[in-house]
Amino acid sequence: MAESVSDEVILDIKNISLNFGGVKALTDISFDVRVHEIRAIIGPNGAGKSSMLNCINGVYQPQVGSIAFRGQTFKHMSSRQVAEMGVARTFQNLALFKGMSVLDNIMTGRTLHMKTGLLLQALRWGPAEREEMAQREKVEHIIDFLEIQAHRKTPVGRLPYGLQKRVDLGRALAMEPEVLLLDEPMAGMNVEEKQDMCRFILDVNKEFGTTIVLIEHDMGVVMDISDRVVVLDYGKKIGDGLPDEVRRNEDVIRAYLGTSH
Amino acid sequence: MSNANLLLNVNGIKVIYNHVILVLKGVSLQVREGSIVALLGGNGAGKTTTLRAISNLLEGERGEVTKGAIELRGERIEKLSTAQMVERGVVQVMEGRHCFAHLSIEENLLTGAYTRKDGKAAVATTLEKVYSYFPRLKTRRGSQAAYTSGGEQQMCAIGRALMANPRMVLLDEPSMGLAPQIVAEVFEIVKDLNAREGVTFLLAEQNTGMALRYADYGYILESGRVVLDGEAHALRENEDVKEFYLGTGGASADNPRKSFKDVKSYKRRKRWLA
Amino acid sequence: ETKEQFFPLLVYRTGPYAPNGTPWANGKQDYIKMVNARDGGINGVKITFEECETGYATDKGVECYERLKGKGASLFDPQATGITFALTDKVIKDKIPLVTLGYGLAASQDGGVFKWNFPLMGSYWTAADMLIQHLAKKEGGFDKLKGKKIALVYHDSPFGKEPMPLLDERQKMHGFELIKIPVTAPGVEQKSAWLQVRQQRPDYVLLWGWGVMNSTALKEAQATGYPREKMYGVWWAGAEPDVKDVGEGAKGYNALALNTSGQAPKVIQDILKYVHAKGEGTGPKDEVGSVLYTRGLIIQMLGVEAVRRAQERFGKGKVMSAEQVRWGLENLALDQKRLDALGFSGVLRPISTSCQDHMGSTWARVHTWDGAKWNFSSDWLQADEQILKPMVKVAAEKYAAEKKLERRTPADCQS
Amino acid sequence: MFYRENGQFKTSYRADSQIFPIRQDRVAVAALLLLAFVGLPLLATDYLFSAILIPFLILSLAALGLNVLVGYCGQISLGTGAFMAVGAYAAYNFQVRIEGMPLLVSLLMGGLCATAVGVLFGIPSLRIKGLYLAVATLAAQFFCDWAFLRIKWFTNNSSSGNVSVSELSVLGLAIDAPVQKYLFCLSLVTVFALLTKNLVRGAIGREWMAMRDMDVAAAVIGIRPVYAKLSAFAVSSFIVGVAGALWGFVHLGSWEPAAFSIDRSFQLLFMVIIGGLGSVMGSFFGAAFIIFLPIALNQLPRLLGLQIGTETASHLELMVFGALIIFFLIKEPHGLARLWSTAKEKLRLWPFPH
Amino acid sequence: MGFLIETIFGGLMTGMLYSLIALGFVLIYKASGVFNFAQGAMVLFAALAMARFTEWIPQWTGLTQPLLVNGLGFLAACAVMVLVAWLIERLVLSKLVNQEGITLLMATIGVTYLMEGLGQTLFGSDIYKIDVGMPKDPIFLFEKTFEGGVLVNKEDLYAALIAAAMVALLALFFQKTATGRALRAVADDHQAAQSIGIPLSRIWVIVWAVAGFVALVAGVIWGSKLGVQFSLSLVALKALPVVILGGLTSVPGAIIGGLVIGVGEKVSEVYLGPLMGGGIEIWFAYVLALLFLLVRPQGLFGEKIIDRV
Ligand SMILES: Nc1ncnc2c1ncn2[C@@H]1O[C@H](COP(=O)(O)OP(=O)(O)OP(=O)(O)O)[C@@H](O)[C@H]1O
Ligand SMILES: Nc1ncnc2c1ncn2[C@@H]1O[C@H](COP(=O)(O)OP(=O)(O)OP(=O)(O)O)[C@@H](O)[C@H]1O
Ligand SMILES: [Mg+2]
Ligand SMILES: [Mg+2]
Repeated sequence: MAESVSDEVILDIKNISLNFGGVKALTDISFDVRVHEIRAIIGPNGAGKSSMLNCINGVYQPQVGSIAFRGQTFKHMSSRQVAEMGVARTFQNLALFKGMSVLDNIMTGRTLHMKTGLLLQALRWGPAEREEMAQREKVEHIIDFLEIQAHRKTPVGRLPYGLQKRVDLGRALAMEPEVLLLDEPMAGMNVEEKQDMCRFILDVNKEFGTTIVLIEHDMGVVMDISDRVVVLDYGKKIGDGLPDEVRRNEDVIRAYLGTSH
Repeated sequence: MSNANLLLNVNGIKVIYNHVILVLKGVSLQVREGSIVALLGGNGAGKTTTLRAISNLLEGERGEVTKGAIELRGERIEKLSTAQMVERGVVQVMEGRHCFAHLSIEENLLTGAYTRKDGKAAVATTLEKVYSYFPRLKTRRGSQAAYTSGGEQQMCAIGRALMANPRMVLLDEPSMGLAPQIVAEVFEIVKDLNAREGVTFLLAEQNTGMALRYADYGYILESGRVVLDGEAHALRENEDVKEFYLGTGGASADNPRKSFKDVKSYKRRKRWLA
Repeated sequence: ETKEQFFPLLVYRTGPYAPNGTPWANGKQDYIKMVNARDGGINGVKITFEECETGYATDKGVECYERLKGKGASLFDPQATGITFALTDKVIKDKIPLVTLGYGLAASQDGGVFKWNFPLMGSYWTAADMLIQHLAKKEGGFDKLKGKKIALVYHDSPFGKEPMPLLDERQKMHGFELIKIPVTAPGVEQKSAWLQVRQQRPDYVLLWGWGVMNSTALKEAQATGYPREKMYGVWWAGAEPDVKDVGEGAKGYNALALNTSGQAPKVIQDILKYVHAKGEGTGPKDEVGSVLYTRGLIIQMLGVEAVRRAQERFGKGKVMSAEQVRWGLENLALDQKRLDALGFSGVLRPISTSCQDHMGSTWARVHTWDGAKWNFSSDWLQADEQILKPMVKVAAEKYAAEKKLERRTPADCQS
Repeated sequence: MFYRENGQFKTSYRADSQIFPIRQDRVAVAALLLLAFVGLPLLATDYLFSAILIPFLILSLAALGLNVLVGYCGQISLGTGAFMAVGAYAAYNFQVRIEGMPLLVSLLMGGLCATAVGVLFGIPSLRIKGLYLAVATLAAQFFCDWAFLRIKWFTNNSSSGNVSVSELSVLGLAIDAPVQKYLFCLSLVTVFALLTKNLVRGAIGREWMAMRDMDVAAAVIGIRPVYAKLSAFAVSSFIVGVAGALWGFVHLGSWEPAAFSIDRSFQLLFMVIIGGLGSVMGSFFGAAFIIFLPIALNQLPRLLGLQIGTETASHLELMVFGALIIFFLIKEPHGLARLWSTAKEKLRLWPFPH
Repeated sequence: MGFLIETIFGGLMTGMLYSLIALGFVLIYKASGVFNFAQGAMVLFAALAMARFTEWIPQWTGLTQPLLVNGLGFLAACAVMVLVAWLIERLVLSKLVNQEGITLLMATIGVTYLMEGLGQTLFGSDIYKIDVGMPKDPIFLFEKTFEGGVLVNKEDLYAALIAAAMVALLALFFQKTATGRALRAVADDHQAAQSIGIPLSRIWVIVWAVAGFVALVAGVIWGSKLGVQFSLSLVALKALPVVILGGLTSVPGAIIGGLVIGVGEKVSEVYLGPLMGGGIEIWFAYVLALLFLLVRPQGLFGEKIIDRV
């Protein structure tokens, strides 16, 4: 996909530092994400990868640093504002709405697109009905795309882990985001399922032009599908570049890959 | 497989959740004392359910074994409680970590030794051993488990089970969320405990390559049935396994593995029974 | 075909008010059993009954009412102010009399508006009035009340608030200071109420409580050292369960009494003979004749007498409809002779009701706990009609206006 | 074999997102409504209406409102009684202070006042969660109890704090006889149940459930916690307020604050838990369980011809009731509604075991 | 001034008694994540048992020595409470492992009804007396300093001392020990606790038995103050703001919460009440708790509520 990646920066992260009491989760991290690229974040456990995503979408407020979205800088931002700007996200520890069906989970992703008021919704009449159906159609596309048609009405809690991850992705996709943050979307999948998941991610990237930030521990996946890779270790950035450069980086090998790779 | 040192014998079990959802449709498997057995299969195949059935954790999920038998060293165990299983040396590492959120990492680990009767000193030794396996845990020992990273929690869950000094460990997706280096280490630990202390392992794993490299024997589960089983090395050579679980199907010598990028279409796993 | 006069009995034998509700209910039931056993019913009409447990809760009370009214109920005695309020509207349509002896709405004394309510023998206004009179007597005249402090420690509910208009009126007349101290129902925590008593140091405390609130108040009074001799309860705060477990600590405490207690009266003897001796007593034998038990007897006796009175007009030996019983209640005339005949001599004063007066008697006495039993400590007191009448009239008119009711015509009074 | 959805293909999303997608269910519901609106009025006795069906309907409505808050939005409330009281007293004041106020308008205005109070006491929910939130709602409960007892204005200066209403009528039709009251309540409840069902299966319902299941994730998706939580408080207390007004106006006719005490709040909470959190149908099941069962248990000894005292009977009733609650929870922790749907699922598979 | 001190003192005493009941809630919540609605019913049950046993024992054995009778009655009531704990575990909790908190809460409501019915069937529903020889009359302190002195209720004082001792004992017992840790683990995640071999049933029997014991002590103290009858179960309601204010998981929190609420409600009622028509103490306690919670949503000493993605 490298050819279609422009040089335009969509997300510019500058000097982010984040502490929890004594724990320095992130120290002075800067990197950028370009429009339409697949940007991987890797690093050992506890390096601060998930925290980085949490900073980007407003769950954590970093003590130092700023994040610019399409050149617009912000420091404190509520999750809602970030969502409105077109950033969606999946979670490492599944954060699905357990009591709801697959369909409803994905429908929640359309919240920002739903406009009818409470009263009309209660009557479910006219515009409310039309809107609901229009959104439903969009969601059905996603369900088809992720091939979970059979589970539409199943409560997500009953699904096996791998499918739950897929629903999580579906919910994020439903937001029609410009930037999609994926936190270990392939954990707990076997190779074939990972292949499918990669296919989904690549398709999203290509068909919808979505920029993707991906955290993943499977080096095979990272090396194959990402355009550029950031490496974190103990909250510090220790590498940034094309997959092949990163793979050869001594620091990265020592801290993360180990010799077996 | 000879019956001589049979540790665990699962015989044709059926499991139903919520009185209506039939998940295991007659699963049988054997684990010999001192072996490492891998349980493979796609999402929703029933691996977790099988492990839950063995360690008797189904009740809390409103599931029940409706048919078949499970024997541990010849003793029927379906009626035992999980605590009694732990007393018999069988400990499960649950899928999805399940750390005690409000307890610190160290407290989590110490709780793992709840059933031990061999004194504080012995527990302390095991604790040190776990810390040496997972140095990262030592640095985070004082923080509440809920506020550690996913991988740290995974290490904590594995370490907690090891604290019980088990004879048999049921590992559910140990590699999930761990960095490659740590994954390798976890498997080394498994091998190490197995070789040196004779601990038996039954592991449900998605990282098929790793699992088959370390296991002696493997079972492949799909839709609640065992569809294939055999010695690990034999499975590694099986074409279907290669294609669907190892991702090396049709690979050639100079290109050992197909790139994830080059997968052009979604595949549906071959239905073994179809 | 047997003829049966049916009495539904709304009772509470469970919940926070059970210790007080139980003897009351037992009294009602035993009286019915006794009349059946001794007299063979009312002029040959057997009395039947069915109990329904309300737990003192209004919604359950309404459920009981709805369930039992269809069985040919003669009258209802809901045993609770809240249920009374809820039923007051319903009985108009259902045409069933509501007997609320010593409780209920004070204004319902006015039979001209409240056709179906019978607050026989007293309301909270008469009670409050008698207490103030008694205090004045103790002080040596109404003029001596000036500048005195009287605290009303009350159950924070319509029951506890009902006496206020009268006390306010009396306060204006005599210039004492009325301090109102609410106690949240059911009244198990009264520390702050009694702290306030200690802070204000009133000359008298009027206790308007029910159930556990009474004994708790006495214990708190003991704990804060407030003299029990200066405490005066309404007649619902003057029975055995209120003082029994306080024992010595309640010595000297006074309360109004609508009736006697003890096993001396003939009616009690009859009950022991015809009911308890046969092993058919409803409660324990030693509770027979206690204050609330006896009150239960009286309530039931008045109900039975109302039926008897109605039979005199509508046909002896017939089963009376609720409407006919209502007429009976409105035309009760129990003079001393009749009371003696019924075995109630000394238990209560004669009572006679009329279309305009549904109370029939406004007399009570004060009794005092000596640590083991209740002893009368005053003469008969009577509420002051001069004060009461206009107040009742105003309140009843207001009610009638709200409900768009017409005052009953003399013709209606005859029917 | 007759309960199948096989062969019922949905050709549109609209058809698929009906309230009852399975035809047999639709038929059953239609039959039920027919029975309720036509059958019962012909058959039932006054006792059944006044003592059982009317309270059942009104409390179902209140439970429905509470279910929106607790079941759908996950905010535990012990202040339902208070919101009912606000509805009742507000409606009362509209009724007595404004000449010629139509009953229906009074009831709805009562609901609106309850909404305002509900939202006010819902504000702490933005910061306080779970059982801790119960304190905020308990504060509402006890404050309202106190206010209606103490502030004379609310009770139109009634000296005892007791208020009453009479001569109800809607659009010129008197609501007087039990059967009229029943039909009036039934219509309101049906309409509210429908509207609520529409809400909970629509966008706002999903927002509520998302808040309930995982609030951080919900925020990341773009759901505003303030809006979601407070709208749940608003909708819930509106329904509860209307139910309260009905309870006062239609069922009791005359009431004091004790009619809406903390006991009522607990009772309603029990209903939604036993019936099924997050289920419209569950509210009805729960109300039925909590109202019918004690009455049935109470009648049981008599029906069996057993002679036991009222006291023993009520204690027995308590015990059996408690035991049954436990029994059903063990059978199905998610409430009667779930038990019902599991049963249907089984029926769907019948005669095959799975 | 003297009166203010007296009011505060009275508040502290009452608060201590609330703490005692709150403690029962905290114990069970801390050890199993169950909000035990039945705590009030347990108090009633225990007190009824104690009251009736002290009544029956002289009848059965002819013993009359009050200390002995009370002692035996107390032991018998203890035994009853252990039996109750065992039954609750067997019949209810063991069947509801790994269910959500709200389901368990509802189950304890079922237990409440059962115990209220059973207790009154077995022991009767009249008013009974517990007389453990608590002095009933007041003492006056600082009579020289303040006019009228500061009144202290001796019974309250003893009760508060007993409550404080209980609370201290339990705090010690549950802090830092292996059992304490296991209890907290169970509260966090039933299934995970099971998976590492913590025997839920044994733990629960122990905890419920201890909570039963606490209920008994509370029942004896409150019962000797109020008399033993149904209303006793309602005092549990007063402990609700206390536990929540103190933090559902904190034993010391139960004490501090009790004291804060006790003093808050007495002072507000006595000084603000008359201005507002009285009876404000109930809602005032809750508003007070609410204000604290706005600052600390997990209560004064409760464990931080974890929400993380
Ligand atoms: N508690 C439950 N209630 C109902 N169904 C369940 C429950 N747990 C699991 N299932 C169902 O059982 C089937 C097998 O699930 P299981 O978790 O055993 O699969 P798995 O092989 O471990 O999959 P994964 O690799 O994704 O973890 C799935 O279809 C799932 O939907
Ligand atoms: N809310 C929090 N409070 C305290 N510490 C936290 C919090 N969130 C994260 N941390 C700490 O910050 C560090 C980075 O955590 P993070 O979850 O970002 O790691 P990660 O790179 O995603 O690791 P993994 O690959 O294991 O998921 C960890 O040591 C973690 O314990
Ligand atoms: Mg992470
Ligand atoms: Mg699994």
